[in-house]
Amino acid sequence: MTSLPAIALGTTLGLAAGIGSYTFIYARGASYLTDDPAACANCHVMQEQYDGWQRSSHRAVAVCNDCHTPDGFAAKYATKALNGFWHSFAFTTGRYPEPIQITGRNHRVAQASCAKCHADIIASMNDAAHTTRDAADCARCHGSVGHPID
Amino acid sequence: LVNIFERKQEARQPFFRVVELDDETEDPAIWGKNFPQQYDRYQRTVDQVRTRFGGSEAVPRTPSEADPRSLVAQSRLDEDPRLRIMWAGYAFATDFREERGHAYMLDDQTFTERQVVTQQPGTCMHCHGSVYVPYRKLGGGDLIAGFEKMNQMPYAEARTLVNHPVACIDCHDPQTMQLRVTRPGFLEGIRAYKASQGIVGYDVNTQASRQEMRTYVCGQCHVEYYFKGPEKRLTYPWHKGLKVDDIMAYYDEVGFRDWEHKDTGAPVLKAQHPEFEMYNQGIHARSGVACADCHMPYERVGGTKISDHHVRSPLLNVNRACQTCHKWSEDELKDRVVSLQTRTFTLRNHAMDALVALIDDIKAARASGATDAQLEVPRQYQRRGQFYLDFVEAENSMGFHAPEEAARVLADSMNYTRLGQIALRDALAGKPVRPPSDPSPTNLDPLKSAALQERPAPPPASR
Amino acid sequence: LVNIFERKQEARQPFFRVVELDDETEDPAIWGKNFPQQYDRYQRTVDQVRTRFGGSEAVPRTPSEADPRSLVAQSRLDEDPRLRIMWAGYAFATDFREERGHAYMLDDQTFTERQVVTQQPGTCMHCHGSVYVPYRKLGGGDLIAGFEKMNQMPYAEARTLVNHPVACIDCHDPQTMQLRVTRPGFLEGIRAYKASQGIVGYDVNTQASRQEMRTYVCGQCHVEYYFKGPEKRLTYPWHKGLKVDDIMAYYDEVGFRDWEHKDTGAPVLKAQHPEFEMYNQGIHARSGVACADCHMPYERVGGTKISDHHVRSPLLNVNRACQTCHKWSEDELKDRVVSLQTRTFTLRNHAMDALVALIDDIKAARASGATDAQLEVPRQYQRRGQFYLDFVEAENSMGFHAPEEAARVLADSMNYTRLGQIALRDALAGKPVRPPSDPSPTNLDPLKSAALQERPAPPPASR
Ligand code: HEC
Ligand code: HEC
Ligand code: HEC
Ligand code: HEC
Ligand code: HEC
Ligand code: HEC
Ligand code: HEC
Ligand code: HEC
Ligand code: HEC
Ligand code: HEC
Ligand code: HEC
Ligand code: HEC
Ligand code: HEC
Ligand code: HEC
Ligand SMILES: [Ca+2]
Ligand SMILES: [Ca+2]
Repeated sequence: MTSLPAIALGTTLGLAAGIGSYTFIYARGASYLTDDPAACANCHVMQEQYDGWQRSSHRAVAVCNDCHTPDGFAAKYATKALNGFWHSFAFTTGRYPEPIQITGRNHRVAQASCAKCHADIIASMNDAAHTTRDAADCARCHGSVGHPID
Repeated sequence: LVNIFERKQEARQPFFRVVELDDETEDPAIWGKNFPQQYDRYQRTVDQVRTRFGGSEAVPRTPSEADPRSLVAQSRLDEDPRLRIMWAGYAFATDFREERGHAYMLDDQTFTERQVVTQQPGTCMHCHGSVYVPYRKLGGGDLIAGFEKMNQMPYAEARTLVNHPVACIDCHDPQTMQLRVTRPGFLEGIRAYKASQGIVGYDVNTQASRQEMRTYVCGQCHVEYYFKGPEKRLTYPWHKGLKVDDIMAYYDEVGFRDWEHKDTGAPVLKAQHPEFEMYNQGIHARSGVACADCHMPYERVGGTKISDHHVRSPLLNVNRACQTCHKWSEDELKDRVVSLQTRTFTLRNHAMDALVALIDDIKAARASGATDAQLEVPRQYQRRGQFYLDFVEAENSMGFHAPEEAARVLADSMNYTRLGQIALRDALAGKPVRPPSDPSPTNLDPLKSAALQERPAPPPASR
Repeated sequence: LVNIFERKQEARQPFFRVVELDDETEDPAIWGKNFPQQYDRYQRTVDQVRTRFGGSEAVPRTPSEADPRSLVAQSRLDEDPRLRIMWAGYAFATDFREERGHAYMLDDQTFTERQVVTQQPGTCMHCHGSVYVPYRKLGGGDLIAGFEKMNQMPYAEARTLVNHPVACIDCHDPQTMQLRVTRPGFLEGIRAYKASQGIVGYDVNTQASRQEMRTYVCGQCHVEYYFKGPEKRLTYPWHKGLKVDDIMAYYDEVGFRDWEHKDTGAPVLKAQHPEFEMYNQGIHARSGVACADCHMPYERVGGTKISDHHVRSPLLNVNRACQTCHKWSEDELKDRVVSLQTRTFTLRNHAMDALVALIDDIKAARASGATDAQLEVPRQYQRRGQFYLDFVEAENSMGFHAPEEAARVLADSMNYTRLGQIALRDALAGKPVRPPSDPSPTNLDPLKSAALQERPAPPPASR
């Protein structure tokens, strides 16, 4: 009895890996490794954000990866691989929330990315009122800068 | 994430520390040397601009010995004479004006005619001046001790110890510039409130999040209050909760009354600026939007962003105050506010008419010799209905901070006052009358609905 | 946010034209051949799931000759017995149930006991069946002519002409699949409303935007209505506007009453499902959000997005219905709705208690021989207060569609009913009484506030 779930889990994971990597290649999941936003839109489910991004104030200044991957080669490609794999998996199985919602980790990545480029502008906001408390959550007021609409 | 900013800090000097600030630095001009932009905006709170229901209108007057002010805000008593009837026998019936910018808080308190007709305690100072340093001096370094001392002084004496309207030091830690609560009233009030929610020994300055502090610093003063006992201790009546019903229940329990109504003899209460309490019943509070988000929105100055310290009506600053979150046009946003306010204002007028009618009735009955026994219950209804009405009337956003709640409170107010008129007629006719039931958001009056308050719980929505 | 709608414009769905559809194709199953997904969802409206205040509960019953239904929705009369008092002497007091999915509309209308106690006209069919084809047949190709004919038939006869609940053809053009309004009641009602706004000869099918149509197709039926004159012409009372006050004023003007209240003799009205009217007073309508956005949200099916034709409570589908626009969690969103609804529900109960009290008073006065002259004004107040209450009670979102307006209407209702109780006491005591003033959103009753309704206009906010 107790082993059944384990087996089931094992198979699923194996399957998952299989399917996952299948899409990863087929649906050009590798585009997760490029910086071309059009590549992100290889998945129609990213179309919404892509369309939004093209209308956004950041179109000319930031691509998807500027906001959705952390600094530093290692971290960057770690995140890309992680997202790339899980999103490919989710895409294939269709098991993901509608509408798509940012997860904690990626939300923090995006938040950090704002600071990366806007350090000066937010200097007094956070440093002057510098604080052991949480820094201001940019998306609370600027959630749509990357891609207006939801 | 925090570290990112900490890293940046070492890297950059966000401002030039021209002067050293410490916990004795009272004068905002000195703080202004380090933070010229914030100081500049802070000084602009002298501006007087009127909006449909807010802001304020600069009314010229000839300065006198007793009152040197050459400009005051418009009189609310003249705008709505019914207020004099509601407050008959209380200082507010002699002088009550639209509130204006922070720069005026000290003068307006000092020179209001309400000071002439009554002897006010030093407690008043808590919210009209920079009392942080004075409290600590008085208390020999102990804030609370100083607070207690000043409460018991006559106002005039306390006044001599205070030199500024609310200042930087009242909201900021001079070392870190972090927000902090310096007001005993709020420290104790929020602790009592949290206790009612099952959180004991709450310490706002260590336990509140940054976003909460962006509201709490305002909650230090924009709240309902009363002076407790002979020590005149400033108290925020939040022991049962923040809703009007919770506060009503508290006042009934401790048997507090502000005064006896001149025309009716009812033991009535005065509600005062419950912005914090009402805001907490609204959708913005629920969405984590702070007072400062709307009343001190960020403003770009050169290469950086500062909080606009020109605290004022957001309708004078819609694009920064609202449009970052709401992509509607400025006109549309203004119109949304004014529509919500007009709905509240109309209901408020109906509730005011109802109250005046009840007061007239009791007054007439009294004149024609009705007994206290007969007037007992109608007076209780007046106390109830009047406080509910005043809770919205005294709240300064004309309902915007919590539109549904404002309408709900006015509905309850009207129901209480009309029930008072009915009770009076029945009492005079020798019929039995029922006093108002205990106030509670879900149980308004002693009629049949109690059993129906709740529908049977539905089965789980999953199938 | 506005762009949301643009995006939705793009959501076009390719399909295979398996069968030819024309303006006679009544059976949805045939349409379903071309649009299997929409048809599949459409059929699911048989599901019964209850939410806190909505959805519906499947209550088993033993089918009978007269009523073959084996499942019905819960009885609202048993949930709240006060409804029987409010509707005393009217068919609704015998049978009134929670509404359920579209699939049931025809049966529920046919077998409600309201059909047993009264002789209903063919007019009823307008909103409970697919009448588009039957109307045109009856009218020899002329929709309106057929509508007029069916209105004047007895219900039973009309019933034999109708075969389906609302079907594809009632909302869609068979050639283009574009939305269209097929209901004479709405065609004429919206024209009358637009005329009151200064727009003459409005033709909804050519002049409404696509986003408006996503609401208007629902407005065909989810509205307040009455049967006009001996021809029993279905009429939407929008000639003065959509607010409860405008509708009240219209009914007073044309001197319409649904029935005479059994206990009090008051000439009363029955409000019915004014979803469209209330929704229009709310923030979502103002923000351009359509009924279909929440009740038929887009759903991803494989590569394409379709409108979920399983029309139901959005609380059973929060992520699609709400999260497209609101980033809050599903639980938080549900809780926001239920909080707003509970506030409305509580006020509704207080208003209901007030109404029952007035009815009891008049009933008692009548029993002890009060004259019609004495009861005249109290009855007018009952008519007024009861309609305002029923307008919220009959609206099916328990206030969600327009929370502030719902609270406002209930506040006015309570005020009217209490004024009725006061008027009754004064009339019996031989004192002068005043009838309710003309209803209007900004002028509620004939007291002193008229002059105060508007504060003096403020000076321009620029300096
Ligand atoms: C293989 C198809 C595919 C590609 C290519 C793709 N995405 Fe996604 N993405 C998805 C799916 C599916 C989801 C939903 C996953 C979920 O929410 O569980 C998603 C979700 C996301 C999320 C939010 C969910 C989270 O985990 O926080 C972000 C941010 C995101 N994608 C960014 C990107 C960026 C940036 C690119 C291009 C570098 C990209 N995506 C390319 C399929 C894809
Ligand atoms: C790769 C660099 C980069 C990143 C990452 C970035 N920005 Fe920007 N952002 C810019 C530049 C450059 C501009 C100026 C563009 C202009 O003036 O039109 C800008 C403009 C803005 C503006 C003003 C225009 C507007 O849309 O109102 C806001 C607000 C803003 N950024 C917020 C953010 C937030 C919040 C984030 C993180 C979620 C972020 N930015 C991430 C570079 C960046
Ligand atoms: C409480 C709301 C709020 C929060 C939180 C917030 N901002 Fe802003 N931000 C604003 C407002 C309002 C403005 C517009 C100021 C103006 O127009 O003068 C603004 C302006 C900006 C601008 C400059 C836009 C321009 O005109 O070029 C940038 C960049 C920016 N914010 C980035 C950020 C970043 C990064 C964060 C997170 C650390 C952040 N904001 C957090 C409200 C906010
Ligand atoms: C300027 C910064 C920025 C850029 C550029 C940007 N995004 Fe985002 N993105 C964000 C932020 C911030 C959020 C989270 C919004 C929130 O927290 O509500 C987000 C959220 C998302 C989500 C999750 C859905 C949601 O709304 O929460 C997806 C998917 C996504 N982005 C994909 C993309 C893709 C694909 C691109 C490029 C076409 C892109 N983003 C470009 C800042 C950006
Ligand atoms: C979502 C935005 C928002 C938030 C959050 C908010 N307010 Fe307001 N406030 C307004 C608006 C809008 C008005 C109406 C201004 C007017 O009528 O001109 C207002 C009015 C006021 C007024 C009267 C201003 C005047 O011009 O007379 C005061 C005082 C006030 N608010 C204090 C507070 C306090 C204290 C808090 C937090 C407990 C708070 N507000 C939270 C938007 C907000
Ligand atoms: C020390 C007490 C105190 C604190 C702290 C305080 N206020 Fe005030 N506030 C007042 C007083 C007193 C007035 C009225 C001044 C007068 O009318 O002379 C006032 C007036 C106002 C007004 C009305 C301005 C107008 O034009 O009508 C607004 C808006 C306001 N405060 C918002 C806030 C906000 C937001 C905060 C927090 C960031 C805050 N206040 C903190 C005491 C305080
Ligand atoms: C708990 C804080 C608090 C205390 C204590 C307090 N005030 Fe105020 N006062 C305020 C706030 C906030 C405002 C601005 C909002 C308003 O006017 O409703 C205000 C406004 C005023 C105004 C200007 C508007 C008006 O009413 O004419 C006067 C005058 C005033 N207070 C006098 C007094 C006096 C006298 C006392 C002592 C009996 C006192 N205040 C105690 C917070 C306080
Ligand atoms: C009534 C309360 C109040 C008073 C008085 C006040 N501030 Fe602030 N101040 C705030 C709030 C709220 C913030 C936002 C802090 C945050 O977001 O953590 C702030 C932020 C700041 C910041 C951080 C940078 C920025 O603008 O966001 C500085 C610097 C500052 N204030 C200086 C001053 C100075 C100098 C004075 C006196 C002239 C002053 N403050 C008076 C409430 C106040
Ligand atoms: C930091 C974000 C933020 C700011 C700033 C803000 N709002 Fe809101 N507002 C919200 C949220 C969140 C809601 C709740 C609905 C939703 O989730 O979109 C809301 C709701 C509203 C509503 C609908 C409430 C109702 O009762 O119908 C109005 C109207 C509104 N805001 C007006 C304003 C105005 C005017 C201002 C400026 C004075 C303002 N808001 C500032 C976030 C904000
Ligand atoms: C912003 C979203 C939204 C819009 C727009 C909207 N509704 Fe609703 N509606 C709701 C919610 C939420 C409920 C409450 C459902 C519940 O209590 O289970 C509801 C309830 C209802 C109900 C009762 C449903 C039940 O389960 O008993 C009906 C009927 C209805 N709406 C019709 C309409 C019509 C017709 C329109 C347009 C005129 C409309 N709605 C517009 C969200 C919306
Ligand atoms: C032809 C008339 C008609 C049209 C058109 C119509 N409805 Fe209905 N609707 C009804 C009737 C009748 C019922 C009640 C059925 C019953 O209880 O048997 C109903 C029930 C509902 C319910 C309640 C479901 C439940 O579980 O309680 C919702 C929600 C609803 N309709 C929404 C809509 C929306 C949204 C539209 C437009 C997209 C719409 N309706 C169009 C007549 C109509
Ligand atoms: C203008 C459109 C319209 C007309 C005309 C109409 N209905 Fe309905 N009916 C509805 C809608 C919409 C609902 C669902 C909402 C509700 O129940 O409040 C409904 C619900 C019902 C229900 C189920 C709920 C209940 O009340 O028990 C019955 C039964 C019913 N109608 C009977 C009738 C009868 C009998 C007539 C004719 C006298 C009639 N209807 C005329 C629109 C209409
Ligand atoms: C009560 C009204 C109503 C009924 C009945 C109805 N629909 Fe729809 N339908 C809609 C609305 C609203 C839309 C959204 C149209 C738009 O956005 O322009 C829609 C859209 C569609 C679309 C376009 C693609 C999509 O899903 O958005 C198709 C195809 C469709 N319906 C087929 C059908 C079929 C087949 C039936 C019968 C089984 C049917 N409809 C019954 C209201 C209705
Ligand atoms: C197409 C967009 C859209 C959809 C779908 C939508 N809303 Fe909203 N909602 C809004 C807008 C716009 C506002 C007004 C405030 C603002 O501007 O953010 C609002 C306001 C609100 C408010 C604040 C109103 C108040 O009186 O406090 C609540 C609560 C809310 N929505 C809940 C919901 C729920 C629950 C649903 C789903 C049943 C829903 N909304 C669906 C756009 C939408
Ligand atoms: Ca003011
Ligand atoms: Ca239902």
